[in-house]
Amino acid sequence: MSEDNGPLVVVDGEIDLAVAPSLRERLETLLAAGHSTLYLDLLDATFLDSTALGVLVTVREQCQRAGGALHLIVTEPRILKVLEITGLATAFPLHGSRPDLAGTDQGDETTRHE
Amino acid sequence: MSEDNGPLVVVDGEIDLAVAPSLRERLETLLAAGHSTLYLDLLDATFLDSTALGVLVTVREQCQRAGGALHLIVTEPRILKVLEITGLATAFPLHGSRPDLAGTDQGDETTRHE
Amino acid sequence: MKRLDMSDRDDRGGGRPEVIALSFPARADLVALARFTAASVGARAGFDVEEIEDLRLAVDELVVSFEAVQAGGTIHLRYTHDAGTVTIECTVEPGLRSHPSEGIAGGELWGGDGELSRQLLDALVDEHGREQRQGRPCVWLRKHRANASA
Amino acid sequence: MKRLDMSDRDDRGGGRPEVIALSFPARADLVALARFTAASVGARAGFDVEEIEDLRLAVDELVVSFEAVQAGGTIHLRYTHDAGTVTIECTVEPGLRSHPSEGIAGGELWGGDGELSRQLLDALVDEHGREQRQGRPCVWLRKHRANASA
Ligand SMILES: Nc1ncnc2c1ncn2[C@@H]1O[C@H](COP(=O)(O)OP(=O)(O)O)[C@@H](O)[C@H]1O
Ligand SMILES: Nc1ncnc2c1ncn2[C@@H]1O[C@H](COP(=O)(O)OP(=O)(O)O)[C@@H](O)[C@H]1O
Repeated sequence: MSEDNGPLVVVDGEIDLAVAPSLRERLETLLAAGHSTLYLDLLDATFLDSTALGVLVTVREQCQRAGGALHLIVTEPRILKVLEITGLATAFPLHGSRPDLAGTDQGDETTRHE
Repeated sequence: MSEDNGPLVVVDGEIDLAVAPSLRERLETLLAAGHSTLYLDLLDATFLDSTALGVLVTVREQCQRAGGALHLIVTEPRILKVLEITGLATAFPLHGSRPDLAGTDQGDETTRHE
Repeated sequence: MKRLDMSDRDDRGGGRPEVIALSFPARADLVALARFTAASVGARAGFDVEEIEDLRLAVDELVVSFEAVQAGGTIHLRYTHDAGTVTIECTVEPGLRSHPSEGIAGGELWGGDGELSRQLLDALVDEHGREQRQGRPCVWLRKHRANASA
Repeated sequence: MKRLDMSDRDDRGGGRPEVIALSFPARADLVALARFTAASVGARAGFDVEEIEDLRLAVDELVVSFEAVQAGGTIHLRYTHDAGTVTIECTVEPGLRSHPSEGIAGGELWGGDGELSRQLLDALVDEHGREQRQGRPCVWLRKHRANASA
């Protein structure tokens, strides 16, 4: 499997303590299925706290150990601010828009988290 | 002045105790300026409580005493429900969309309440 | 108008009722806190969207029923839910009326709205009432989920 | 880490500080209440939109800092604002852990987030700390409006 392609997970709204566990579960399910590179679409996320950030850091390490990466798609200034404050803005590959879905297996795996 | 035409007032969001006084002031300023018929656009209002309803009832009486009417432009089911519960759904001329602004003085008076 | 029966509250459904308490100065722009909290409690109690909207309006009506008298005071709200039933009690602690124009009171504006408020509460909740609680006025409501197990 | 100085609170600016109090069971889906209330208090204190967002995130960090230990307990928040300064104190009343899986705690999920939380609080507020208050842990923060008069 190419290291640049991987399934896309979409989350929206406020990513906090109530949502972080299911986000983690969702991402780890994809890791367990053999994916080492994951794309997380935060374009419609409005809030992200340290518990959500903790999930991203943990999953990022798992992706890297498997030879892949956790990509974040994010434009919301509040979320970018959280990444910058914690020194994590350079720890993830960041994208300003969704990658082209053609030619990857993202179409099947795309699921809305709500 | 025609009884069917009149200035349009637009309110949005939650019309509650915090907003009702300024709504009343706004409507009564137009009455004091000689208008007897007023249009209130509630299309972007999401909530209306008894304090706001009290304003509508009071202003409606003033309009009627001056020979005019208070028209409500409303489609939000929650606001229609409040009007129905209180028996006021038939007390106001109700409209599902804004009246045609051409040929009235509404253009000038239209002001967004926020 | 019924009296609030506290006796059967704690063991209905055999669970622990969840209690959320909120106090705030009686100011118009803080009433939204009461509504937001009602929505959260309604969601926890399994209310559907329409029932949550009913509860948001109903608690607003509880709080504004105190407006004229209690500017400068503190509003205390206690939200309980258990087995699909939400109970909300609202009491007021009188304060010094140092800034009457800033409080929840709107003077003559609010005269005569009690009847509208009562009609709304009658329609939106299953029970509501007003009573004295330790010398202070208390208004309360109770609403059951349509598909409540109790 | 500084200690919370209560002494100068009540007379700063010569006004009456406004106090808002909120208590809720330590459950993940109720943390939004703490954020909404922070936004209301920030608005009352004259914070701008960015400052309000900072405050919302900061109070979230206060509350989640109690997660692992206190599932089944009750979170108590006290919001005060006076002359453009907001103070938020968060204490926890331990509860019987009858439903550990339902509480705010997420077990090992949350391990190691304390450092992220501390970095965020350092950046978002002017002062924050953790201390014992009548035998219970208390975390607090204080944030001034950029154009505060105090
Ligand atoms: N936005 C969301 N998307 C997906 N799952 C969610 C979301 N919010 C909550 N959940 C899941 O719903 C379940 C219950 O959430 P929780 O906040 O713990 O409520 P409770 O305390 O009532 O159990 C949890 O397993 C959580 O992962
Ligand atoms: N949405 C709104 N649109 C216009 N005016 C508003 C709105 N909300 C509040 N106001 C006005 O702002 C003023 C202050 O509101 P209020 O809720 O009484 O706050 P405070 O208690 O701080 O004075 C009031 O005169 C009110 O009419």
